[in-house]
Amino acid sequence: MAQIFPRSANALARASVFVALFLAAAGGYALWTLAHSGYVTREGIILQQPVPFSHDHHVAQIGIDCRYCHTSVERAASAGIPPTQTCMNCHNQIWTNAAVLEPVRASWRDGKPLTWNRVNDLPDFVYFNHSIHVAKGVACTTCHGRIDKMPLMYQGAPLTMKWCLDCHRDPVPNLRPREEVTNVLWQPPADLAARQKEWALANHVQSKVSCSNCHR
Amino acid sequence: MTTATSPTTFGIHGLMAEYSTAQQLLDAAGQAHRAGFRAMDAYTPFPVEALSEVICDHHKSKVPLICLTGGVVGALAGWGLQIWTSAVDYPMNIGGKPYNSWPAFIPVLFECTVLFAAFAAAIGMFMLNGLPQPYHPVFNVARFREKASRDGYFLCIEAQDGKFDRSGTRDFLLQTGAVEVNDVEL
Amino acid sequence: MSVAESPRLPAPLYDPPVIAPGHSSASVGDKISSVVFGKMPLWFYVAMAISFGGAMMLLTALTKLVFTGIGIWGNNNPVGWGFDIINFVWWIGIGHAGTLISAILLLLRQEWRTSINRFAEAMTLFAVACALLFPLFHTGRPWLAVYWLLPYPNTMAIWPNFRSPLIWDVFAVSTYGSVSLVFWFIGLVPDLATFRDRTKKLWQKKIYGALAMGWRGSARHWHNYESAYLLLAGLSTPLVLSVHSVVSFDFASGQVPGWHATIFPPYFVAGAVFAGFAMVLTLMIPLRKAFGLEDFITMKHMDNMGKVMLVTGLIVGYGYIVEIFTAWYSGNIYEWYMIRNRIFGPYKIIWMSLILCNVLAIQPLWFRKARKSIAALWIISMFVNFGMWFERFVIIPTSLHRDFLPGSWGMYYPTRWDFATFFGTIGLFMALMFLFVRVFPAIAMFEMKGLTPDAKVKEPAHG
Amino acid sequence: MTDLLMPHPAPATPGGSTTTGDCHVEWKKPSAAPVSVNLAAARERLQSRGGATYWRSLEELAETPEFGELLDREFPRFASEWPDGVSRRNFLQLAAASLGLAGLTACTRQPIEKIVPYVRQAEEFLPGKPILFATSMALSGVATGLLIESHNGRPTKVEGNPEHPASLGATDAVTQASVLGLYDPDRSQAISQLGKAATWTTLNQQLTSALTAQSAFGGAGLRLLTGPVTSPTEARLIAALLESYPQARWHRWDPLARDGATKGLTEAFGAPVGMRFDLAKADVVLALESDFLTAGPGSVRYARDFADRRKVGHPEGAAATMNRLYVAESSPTATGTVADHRFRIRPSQLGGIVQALAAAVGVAGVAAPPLDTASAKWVAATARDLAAHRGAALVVAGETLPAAAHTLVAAINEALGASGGTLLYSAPIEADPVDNLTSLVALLDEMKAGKVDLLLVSGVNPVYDAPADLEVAAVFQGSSALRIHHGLHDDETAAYCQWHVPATHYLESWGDARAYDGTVSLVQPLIEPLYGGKTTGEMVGALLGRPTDDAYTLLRETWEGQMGGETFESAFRKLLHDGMVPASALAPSQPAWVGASVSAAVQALAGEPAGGELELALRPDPSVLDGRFANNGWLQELPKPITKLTWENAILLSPRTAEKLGVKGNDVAELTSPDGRKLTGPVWLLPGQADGVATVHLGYGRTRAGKVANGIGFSAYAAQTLASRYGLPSVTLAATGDSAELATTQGHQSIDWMREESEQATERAIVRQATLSEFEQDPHFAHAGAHEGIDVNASFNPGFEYKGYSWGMVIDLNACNGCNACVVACQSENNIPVVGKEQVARGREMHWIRVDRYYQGDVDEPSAIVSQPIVCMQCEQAPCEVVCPVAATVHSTEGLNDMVYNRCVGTRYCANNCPYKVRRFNFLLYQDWETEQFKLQRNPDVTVRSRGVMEKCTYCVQRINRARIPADRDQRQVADGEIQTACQQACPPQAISFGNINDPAAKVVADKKNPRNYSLLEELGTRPRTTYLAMVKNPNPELSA
Repeated sequence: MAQIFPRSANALARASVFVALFLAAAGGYALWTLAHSGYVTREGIILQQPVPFSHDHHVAQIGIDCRYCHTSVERAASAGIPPTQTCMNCHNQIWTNAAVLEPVRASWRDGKPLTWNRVNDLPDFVYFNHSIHVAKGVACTTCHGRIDKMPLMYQGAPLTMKWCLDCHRDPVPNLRPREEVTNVLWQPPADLAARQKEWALANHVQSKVSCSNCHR
Repeated sequence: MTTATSPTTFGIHGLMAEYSTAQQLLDAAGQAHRAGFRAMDAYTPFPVEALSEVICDHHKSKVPLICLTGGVVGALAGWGLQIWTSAVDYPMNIGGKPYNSWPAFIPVLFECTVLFAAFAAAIGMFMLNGLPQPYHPVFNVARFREKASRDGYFLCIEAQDGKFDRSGTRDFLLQTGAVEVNDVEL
Repeated sequence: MSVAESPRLPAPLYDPPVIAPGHSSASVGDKISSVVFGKMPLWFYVAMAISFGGAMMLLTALTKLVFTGIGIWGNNNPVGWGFDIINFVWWIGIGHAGTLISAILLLLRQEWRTSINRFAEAMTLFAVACALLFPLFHTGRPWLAVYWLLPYPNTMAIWPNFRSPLIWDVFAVSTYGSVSLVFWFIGLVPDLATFRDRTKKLWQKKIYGALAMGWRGSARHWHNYESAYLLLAGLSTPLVLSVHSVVSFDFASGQVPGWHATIFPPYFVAGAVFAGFAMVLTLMIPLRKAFGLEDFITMKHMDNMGKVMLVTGLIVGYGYIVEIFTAWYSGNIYEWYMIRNRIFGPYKIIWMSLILCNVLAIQPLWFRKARKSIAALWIISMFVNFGMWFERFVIIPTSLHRDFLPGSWGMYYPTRWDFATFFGTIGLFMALMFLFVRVFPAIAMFEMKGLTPDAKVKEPAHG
Repeated sequence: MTDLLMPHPAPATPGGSTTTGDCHVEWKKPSAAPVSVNLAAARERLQSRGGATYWRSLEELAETPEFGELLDREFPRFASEWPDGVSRRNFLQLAAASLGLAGLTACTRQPIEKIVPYVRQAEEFLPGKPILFATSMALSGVATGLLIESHNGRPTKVEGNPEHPASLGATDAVTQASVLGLYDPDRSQAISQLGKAATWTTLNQQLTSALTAQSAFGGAGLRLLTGPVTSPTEARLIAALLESYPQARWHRWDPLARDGATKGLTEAFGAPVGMRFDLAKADVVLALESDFLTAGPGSVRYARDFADRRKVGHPEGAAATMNRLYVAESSPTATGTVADHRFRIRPSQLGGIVQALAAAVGVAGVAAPPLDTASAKWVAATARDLAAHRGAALVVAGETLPAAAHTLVAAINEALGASGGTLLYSAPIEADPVDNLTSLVALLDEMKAGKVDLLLVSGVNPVYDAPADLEVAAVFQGSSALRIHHGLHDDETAAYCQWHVPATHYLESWGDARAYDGTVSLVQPLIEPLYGGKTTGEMVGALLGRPTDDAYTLLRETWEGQMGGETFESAFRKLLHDGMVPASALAPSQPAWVGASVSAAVQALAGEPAGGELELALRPDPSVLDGRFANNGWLQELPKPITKLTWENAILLSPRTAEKLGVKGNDVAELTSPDGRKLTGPVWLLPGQADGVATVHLGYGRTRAGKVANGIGFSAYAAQTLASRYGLPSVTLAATGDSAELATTQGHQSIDWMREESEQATERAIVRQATLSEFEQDPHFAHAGAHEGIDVNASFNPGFEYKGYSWGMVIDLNACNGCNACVVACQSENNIPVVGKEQVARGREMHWIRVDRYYQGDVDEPSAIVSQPIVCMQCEQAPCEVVCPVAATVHSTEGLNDMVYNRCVGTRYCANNCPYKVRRFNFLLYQDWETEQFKLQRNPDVTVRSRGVMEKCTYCVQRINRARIPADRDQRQVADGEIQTACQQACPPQAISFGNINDPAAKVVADKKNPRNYSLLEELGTRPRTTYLAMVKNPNPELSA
């Protein structure tokens, strides 16, 4: 009886060591990418909605201000989802019998609310307050992305804790003048950095990284 | 004035001599060494320090150096990790303790040092020994397979040694008191 | 390592050999391999089955735990830790003998260690495995704890708190586990090679061969091997001391009266060695009988282990006294009340059992007669196994149940699930031990061979 | 494979099954052996639970935007991203997660959530912003003004109305808990006839025929049984009814009614009078068997006025401020714990004591009866002290005293010149006050005589809570009358009526009622009635043939009648907005004294039986009162003052008496009255209890109250008779040989334990206190001796600076009376689950505030009993934070000890290391995830914690943020008092102050400067943000000597 292992076993044995190392690394990388992918964060994912509402159309083309529909954004934690009423303000004059708007008219007729799928959804243990962010000069687009370029609504940012913290640690680079907050077409001035420092002072912008700022 | 010759010159890995006691093996190895053989190896079921010294030509092992390196790397890694996470990346007021609570970081620092050092030593040892190496010519010798790890004491002079020559070396080995000398096929 | 010196030492009064006379390199190897390659007696399989049953009970208990919650245990407010952490510390303690015997005794050139170190190391690994279950499963949300306690980059941008003794634990225990594993495996390699060559079955040859990684027992191998082995021993020595010190920090760095004590590290380490040796004896005595290993595990070993137990036991006993003294001397009303509560409080029976097992029961070991009696040693070792468990009970629930504010005092009563989990880990431990004995050399053959006359060589004259 | 169905709250009948209303539900106890179900089964059970109507009403509700918003993330589902233990499938996901994806991230894919916006949205509505509405809650007819916090149309929290005289912004425990009563899933949900669902219309058809029959002979067979009525609207309607049916009769029944006082005062003044106290004016107060600070009408206001006289700052002037309280009581009460002198006395001795006092203060025609030396000395000293403070002294007689004693006490108060000062007489607040017992007996007699054809029982439950010898059940059974029961639950009485009509909870009702001082308070609904339901007014309306007029119409009528005019609309709006009618308190008057009454009273008292070996005292339970709140989980789990018992009642005995009778704590014993009535229940040893008195609390042993209350405790009404409504002068007690485990949060059921506990508390100076004179000598007594010259805060660490806001709290132990209002307030504000008796017994109650109770002196005869509320101290150097391996509890920049539930993995190390033991762990899935009603109650601003996470007091961080964010938005500082923690807001004596300790003007800073201020366990160097004001007692030198 000869040797237990063929000569090739040596190569195999050594190779297997490196393969194992490689697999471990690859696995780690895969998980990392997955965790940051839209699959997990939902960034950039379009959800089916009862009505194919186009922010692109309403904001970019018609130029309706965010606050026309999201009325409570400056006063409350929730920006507010417009009641059917708001839609009907216009749509009882224009597109009055467009097929796509039937659910809206139905809702108005029977007083049954529309049921949307939430696009920007934070976990329930996170308490986000729109009003304070707006008051400090954080623009809608900073977190929601260029909604004026969204024919169908999708989540414009990862909305992970890390992403929140990046800004909470150093808010200044994300600031605007308060009055420009809802302006999707805002053009930053040349001396942006310098101005942002002024705005930060003016609006008492502080870095807030205490747990209880968001978790209660 | 030894000129290295490729193993294939003789078509064998080398010559394997078997001795009945560790003592004989040790003496034989000594003689071989004195005779100028270097590309040789001795095989025993248990460590024989003196033998290793002869075979390894009184060189010190490199394992300690590798181990030390591992330890230093581990220490730095452990320390760096803690300082960076606790004081740089996300400093938090935890029970009023300073961000860099270095005394609290000592245990983990220590554990990392030991961990890295130990693995370095182990991995280093295997690498220096060229393991894993499940196939090796010496296993071609039947006697070796059955006795080497039990109570066989073997000395193998390899063909690549400059002074090696198939018949001469065989005679040399026999005359060192080998019970039996076998060719080691490649 | 040459052992030519031993005769030159003054002969001790009572000094049986570490290996019975008449053994050769061959006989040692054959005898020890025969344990694995020989046929196992029926009792072995019965015992194996029973322990496996225990392991299954553990599985059931843990599943139940994960689905239902910690509430199935007796833990409550104020006693947040009960059996879970008691068992953790107990197992870790047991897990200390292995490395201590292999490493420290190696450095101290205590030859008698060779026949028991392999076994003790295996015991260490399995004890640590059992211990590790508890820190994980005692958490309310183990499915998160399992990775949130590790520092890894994540989308929450948040890290573990390195000021917490529990994180020290994670590092200490896992380091200890992995280093012990490496140490144990490296020790195994040459013996696996022996098995590779001994066994007749090809599939066994392949498995052992693969594990032996082509070990040839070459002098060059031995050269690096010895050096690496020594280094690992050197590293393990401070490690083993650090591990139980860190475990003791879980308590020592807490506020609770009865925890917040500076003597904890040394006192825990001594306790660990104490417990470890006790467990080695408990297991070794039946094993050596069952497999007829009296030649390798001689009265010398029994005697020495008895002595180690006595010494460490006395250190532990001293620890108890110091605790009481400092509590009284400090004039700290909380500390002093804690001591009084231990001795006279609702859990006084546990404290008394502790003193009985850990202090009184070991006193016979002063006498050679006791150390020579296998029965006596085994009984004492059992006492210590229990005693060390009681010690952890006294430290954990008894301290917690009455701390600073009398209004928050409470009682702790374990539930059947606490016991199921505890006995379950014992089942798992035994099952692993049996498996180990069945497939691996329970005694380091190459080291034993080193003790046989065959290994005695004269230094060669250099030329 | 999980205990999905953790009952909320847990039943005390382990594994038992209880029938509630028309639905039959199997219950499992929350224990180590939970039920294993799959989701389908769970859903089935859920449906079987409520019955069809309940689901219909819920679906209707689901159509409303309010409910829609609920589905929105507005309402927090889980503290963990994993719905812990919902289904096997989840577990696999979770296992997969921890192995795979979870390896790198904590985020996991959440289910897609829905948004359901309004169709038409009210102008002032801001999503997620709570709105406050003024309303009031009537208890035994007497109203307390409230402000209710409403989230998207869901009332979630009860607060006091600061404008309302009976509240001044505070509330008591039962009021706090009342919001849970609204969402009680066991409330009856449909009109039923003989147990089958019926309709309002069919009921009214029957009524009309019955009434037409009645109208023939002036309604001679028409009877109305209600509780005491102060509501102008109800009074008006009932008057109208009695007018149109002159022969009809209106009967009253209420176990809590203060008949003794009513009768006694009627004797004294010849006509019924209303009586209230002004404790702000009282320097010396004597309470006889009265818990007037925490029970009865006006108690919230009394507690406030009383405490204001004890919040002393610097010694100068302290003597002038501080009042003195004497309490003579048989069983320790919250009021007893704040007394300067507490005298343990047997109920049978009270008569003598009252006479002796009367004699001592010089009431003509009263001779001092012979007293034992101790009592004599005590009475003499007390009387002297009272007399010395003529005009500023007050004697308060408990409702359990016989009428004659009340007459004499009135006489004593006259002699002390109390009337017009510390005590105000007025017209009675109750419409047509009667003696409830007599009234009920009259009704029953007529029923027996077959004179009753049509009986409406509204909001009372005599079958359960009337004296046993009246055998109400039997009488109802035997009566041929058409009996209609109207109430919140399909209860014991409903079972003996052909018809049952669900009542509206006060949070669903329109109505009005008078407060303790007569102030008319408006009741307006916060939510559409969950299950339909009628108010008492509407029921009477139906009898008046107006079945379709709703409560709102009836209420408007009343006030239109009162105010009239074209300005009515706006005026009425204002009433509803304010929640009360301004200056409607009844004017104080000085009724004329009936001379003969005193001698009559003395004779009556002479007739009182002497006390035997062992007396039985029957008292309303401190938590569930007479049993009307028995189905309220919060109140059941509320540790009762002093005893710290939860979930049941017991036979309370003093250690000495128990020893004498040869029983131990937890022994089950049987009390036997001379006429052979028996009570069987567990014995509880209660230091501070008078020797020779067995006190038993009413309100337990319910059979048809609901899943919570059914079958827990034993009903003490079984021993109640006409003659002995409040107890028996002589009973015998014998152990049955069994023993029972009682669930207590302190004391651990052993007298030795209590002794050790109290000794240690004293040795450790946990509660620091001094007498007034000591305080005057050494204002800093609270720090005397404690580590002199040592800086307990010395540290190697530089420590952190807290600029900007820095929150802190001070609790004044001199004001706290241990009434538990804070505990319930905290529970309802912070979504704290109820865990059930078995878990409490294991020491796993979840309350974020606990009120520790310590005895002083020997537990056999404690010299005093003190209460100490313990909240999270928010230590600046928090031991809990350092040991958390995952940084789930860390410090905020404002000095809060943040607890991050979603990061917590539950090692419980923090709880172990907390010296104050304020942390609470979710050992099991305690939250009820499935009962829709309870979801409606939860506070959306507080994460609902799930299994396996730690929780604790957060200083109501959600309230801090609610105030701080708008302030920050308007770039201003949060003003002092803008933030009130739930406990602080509810606290009747206002013992808690909270605010920014960096704001020199803040009240909390002033309190921290108070020399009485000390921190608990300061020597541990934890630097607590919560500190305490040490107690100062004001003993009578004559007695303390």
